[in-house]
Amino acid sequence: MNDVAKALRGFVADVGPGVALSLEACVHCGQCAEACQFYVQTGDPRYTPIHKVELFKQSYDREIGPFAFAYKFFGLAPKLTAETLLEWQDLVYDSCNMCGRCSLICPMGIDIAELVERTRHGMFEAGLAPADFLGALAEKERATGSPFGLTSENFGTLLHEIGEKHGVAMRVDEVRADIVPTISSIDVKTYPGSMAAIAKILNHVGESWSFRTDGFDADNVSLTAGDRAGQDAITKSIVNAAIGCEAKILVMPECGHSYTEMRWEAANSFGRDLPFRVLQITELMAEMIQSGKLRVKKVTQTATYHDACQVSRRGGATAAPRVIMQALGVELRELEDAGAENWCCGGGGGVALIKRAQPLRDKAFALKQKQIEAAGAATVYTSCSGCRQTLEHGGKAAGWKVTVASLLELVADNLAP
Amino acid sequence: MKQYDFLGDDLVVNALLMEVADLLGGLIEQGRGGSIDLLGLPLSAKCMAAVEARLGDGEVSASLHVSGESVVRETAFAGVWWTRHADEAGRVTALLIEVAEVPEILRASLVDVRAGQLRLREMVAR
Amino acid sequence: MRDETVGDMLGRRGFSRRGLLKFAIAMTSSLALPPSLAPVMAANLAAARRQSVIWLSFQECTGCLETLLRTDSPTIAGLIFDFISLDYQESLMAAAGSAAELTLRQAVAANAGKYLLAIDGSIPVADGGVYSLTGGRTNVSMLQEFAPGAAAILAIGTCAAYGGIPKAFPNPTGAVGVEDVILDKPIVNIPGCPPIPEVLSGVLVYFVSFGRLPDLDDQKRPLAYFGTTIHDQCYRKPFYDQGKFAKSFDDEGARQGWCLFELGCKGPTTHNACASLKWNDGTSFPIESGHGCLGCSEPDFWDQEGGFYTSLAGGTGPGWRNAGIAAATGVALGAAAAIAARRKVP
Amino acid sequence: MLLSFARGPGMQVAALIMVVGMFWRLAGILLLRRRAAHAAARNPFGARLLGGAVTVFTRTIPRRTFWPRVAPGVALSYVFHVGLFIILFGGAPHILIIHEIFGVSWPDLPKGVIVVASGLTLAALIALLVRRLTHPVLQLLSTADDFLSWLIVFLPVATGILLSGETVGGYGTLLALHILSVEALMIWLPFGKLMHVALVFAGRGVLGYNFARKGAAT
Repeated sequence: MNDVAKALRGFVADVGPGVALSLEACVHCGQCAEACQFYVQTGDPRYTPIHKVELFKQSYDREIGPFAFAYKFFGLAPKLTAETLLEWQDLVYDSCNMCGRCSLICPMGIDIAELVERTRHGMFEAGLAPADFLGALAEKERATGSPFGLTSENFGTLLHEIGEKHGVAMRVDEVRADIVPTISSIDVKTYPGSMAAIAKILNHVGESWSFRTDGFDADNVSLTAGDRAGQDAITKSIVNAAIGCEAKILVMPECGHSYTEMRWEAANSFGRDLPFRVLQITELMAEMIQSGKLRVKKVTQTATYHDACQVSRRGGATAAPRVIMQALGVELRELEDAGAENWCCGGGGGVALIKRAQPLRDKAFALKQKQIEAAGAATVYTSCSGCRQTLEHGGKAAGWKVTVASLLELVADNLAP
Repeated sequence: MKQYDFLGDDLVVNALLMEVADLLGGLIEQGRGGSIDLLGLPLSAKCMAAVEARLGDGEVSASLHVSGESVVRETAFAGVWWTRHADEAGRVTALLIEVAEVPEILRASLVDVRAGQLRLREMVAR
Repeated sequence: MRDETVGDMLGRRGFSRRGLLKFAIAMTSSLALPPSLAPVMAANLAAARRQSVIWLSFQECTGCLETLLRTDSPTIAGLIFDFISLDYQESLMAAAGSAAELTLRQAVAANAGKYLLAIDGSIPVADGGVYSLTGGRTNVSMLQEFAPGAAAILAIGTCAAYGGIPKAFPNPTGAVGVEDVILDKPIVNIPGCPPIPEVLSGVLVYFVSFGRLPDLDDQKRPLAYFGTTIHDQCYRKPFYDQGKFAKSFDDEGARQGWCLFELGCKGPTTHNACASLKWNDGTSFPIESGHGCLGCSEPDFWDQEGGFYTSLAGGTGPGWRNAGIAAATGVALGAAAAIAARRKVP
Repeated sequence: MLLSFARGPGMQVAALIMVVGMFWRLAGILLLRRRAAHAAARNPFGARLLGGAVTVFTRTIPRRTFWPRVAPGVALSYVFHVGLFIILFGGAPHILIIHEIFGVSWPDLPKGVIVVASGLTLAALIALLVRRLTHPVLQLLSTADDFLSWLIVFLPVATGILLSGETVGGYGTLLALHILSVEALMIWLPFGKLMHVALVFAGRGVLGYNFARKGAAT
């Protein structure tokens, strides 16, 4: 089966009524472009969100749409070719964070971000996920369960090293644990402190918890690369790990797409309700603060907060970080368009892992930078390591004075007895 | 024809009176005036009455009794005549503004004159 | 008598030239001709020979003839019969049978090439035209025999013009109008069921005065009388413009004389002079007496979509049952497409 | 002749094709294999339905933050859509047809309002075409369907205006052309972009329901 056929198979993989409706409803009004940071910052019409899924739409029309026979017989939509697939590669990957801002403006109610995610299925099957980093990382993840090839044992020893380094008792592979936290692969390399922070907090509130080395990396690079099989495999390993120790709560780390995958997709690909709740780390902390289980000290500080698109706009967990910051006594200066309408940091959806997408990322970051500086706060907190890393890199390049910090670590550093 | 009430009756009336003035010009320069067939124009009753009032009355008013009643009336402007023909049932068959020294209808036709002469002679001969 | 001019004949009957001029003035106004033509028309009429008219009645109801004769008072229009010599008319002439036949032959021979052939009633052509015979001869053969010698043909009434009611579905007799049989003669259609008398006299006077038919529209109807629609001339048009419509035949709107558009009036699509010339010597016309126009002067008026009481705006949809079947068909096709699609998904 | 075809067989065929087409397309969409959603919903079923229903209306107006960038396009589009609805549901002849088909009727708007609305609608349509031909994003996105659908909406509006003014060609011909152009629209509707007359409500409803399920802003 050549690449084009594979791409077709990928495109039509699981098109249900909802996706079909989205593919049929577009009236080419062009409003989605006005919501997309890559079009807004570059003015290049190719970055119009709905245009990014054109190949997916054409394949749908020709293969499984209601008038598929007519489209094919009369050639009403062009046949998929290797050239067009390649031509669309940078549109489907480099220039789309799947942040869903376009899905908020579309007057026809089309979830364009969802369509891009499904378009990537076809692209990946045709081997067109950008090799330098994203593609390679996805392959490594499918092979070893972690994009950086971290095996279970290495992860176990790493946890204990971090525990000793930060003076925190690490619980690993406990037979039974109510709360099972997971990590983002970025933390392993760049922000080990956040792993210590989770342990510190959970020890502090005295919950029975444990990392599971048989299912720990929730980042799911496969999802952003479009590798449905890899995505399901990673998710299954984490879910089984949590089931293995009869967890009540599976905690997603400071990360965007892990939440979308585990909270809203895992059960569907699993085919049945999950026997445990899935919470993003900010949701867990907010819940524990509101229940009085977790008390924090006051930090007199003004700061602003960058919402991770997948957690806030796509995931509906905008309130949790506010609860936490209020408890911490942070004077929060909200960004313009904070919460559901926020501009994406430009690094999400695997774009941060595409080398050649750097110029595009910088343009998106410039928009974010202007917003954060307009908020006039010295620090910007976020609950996604991807955003954190993107903002830091962008800030460094732009000689930025604003410090980027993790809300999780702020809580861990200000626990009250 | 549509009723042009909304056009403002005075606009229509003035236009008609201008045309009558032009026809008078023709009568003066070439000796040939002309007629305006009011029934053929989309005039409202109000408009028709306004034209008639504006033209006013003159010194001559003739009524004819031939296949119904007809009235030929000189208006306040010499040479401008207001003619109304009706049939035996009293229905208006023609309504004209005629610009002429004398409307043709008033003139006795030579054919009728010859016939009249014959009858006169016969009457006298008896 | 034959070569006497109309003028002489009128003179003999004590009808003055002034009377003739008044008649001409009335006719030029009715024919929407410039008033200056009246004296010319009067002079031509006076000098003209009486125009021979051969009237053949085919598949008709005599309604057209009735309307021309049924004038309660001898109006000017009635004078028309003084300008023409109606040499053959089965209903009016005293002669009958072979005597009538002889008269017809003589008239045709005497006025070859000059007589006007007036037809009322449609011409059945099915089964060789056997459905309407006069003296054992089919109407279509008579028409074909007498048409060549005519100067022009007057198709009087919707039947003669377009086939009229006999042509209504299913048209068993294969009724057609004159223009469907005779293709090479000047024909003037004077539709209407029945037509307005003044229209016929206008056409005849024009022909007698100027020796040719008046200007005709694309359906060969005199423009002077059929140039505009009833709707354009209708005195209720202001109500139409203001959107004031009667909803039923005796509701408040109807009593106020509002527009009858919603009750199926076909005025907007019917060309005729009813709204201006009116009927029964100017008494009124259908709309003025509270009923919508039926469109009787238009071809196939009897088979109009939706009937006389469906408004022009409406129409006849497919009906709910058919719509249901269509919906089911649609779902079936959609299901087929969806099943085919499911098979393609691994 | 043309008019009786348009009002009779033409109307019936067009209506049937439209019904078949619409059900065909909707069935083709809705009968695809659906994967059950097992993720724990953040809102109960009622709230999700409400979320879906509300989105059908809220998505009519873009969120305030988008206004500066989409105002011209949206404004023009609404002048057209609102104008068209005023003509359609305010015009006396249209209400008459609706009454004949569905039996319901309501008072019509004064003719002046309809004339102004149709003028604006026509102007907006032309402006939208110019915009589609000149705006770089729209140039890239536009397909034959967009232009054919534009024309097929433009013709009824144009012939409708000519008809209401009873300008050229006489009432009968204009009415026939108007009805025929509407029938062309009915025939094309299910197969092209005009299907959004149904898909827009389904699309917004499904998105609203799914986003409400996640507690996400709709």
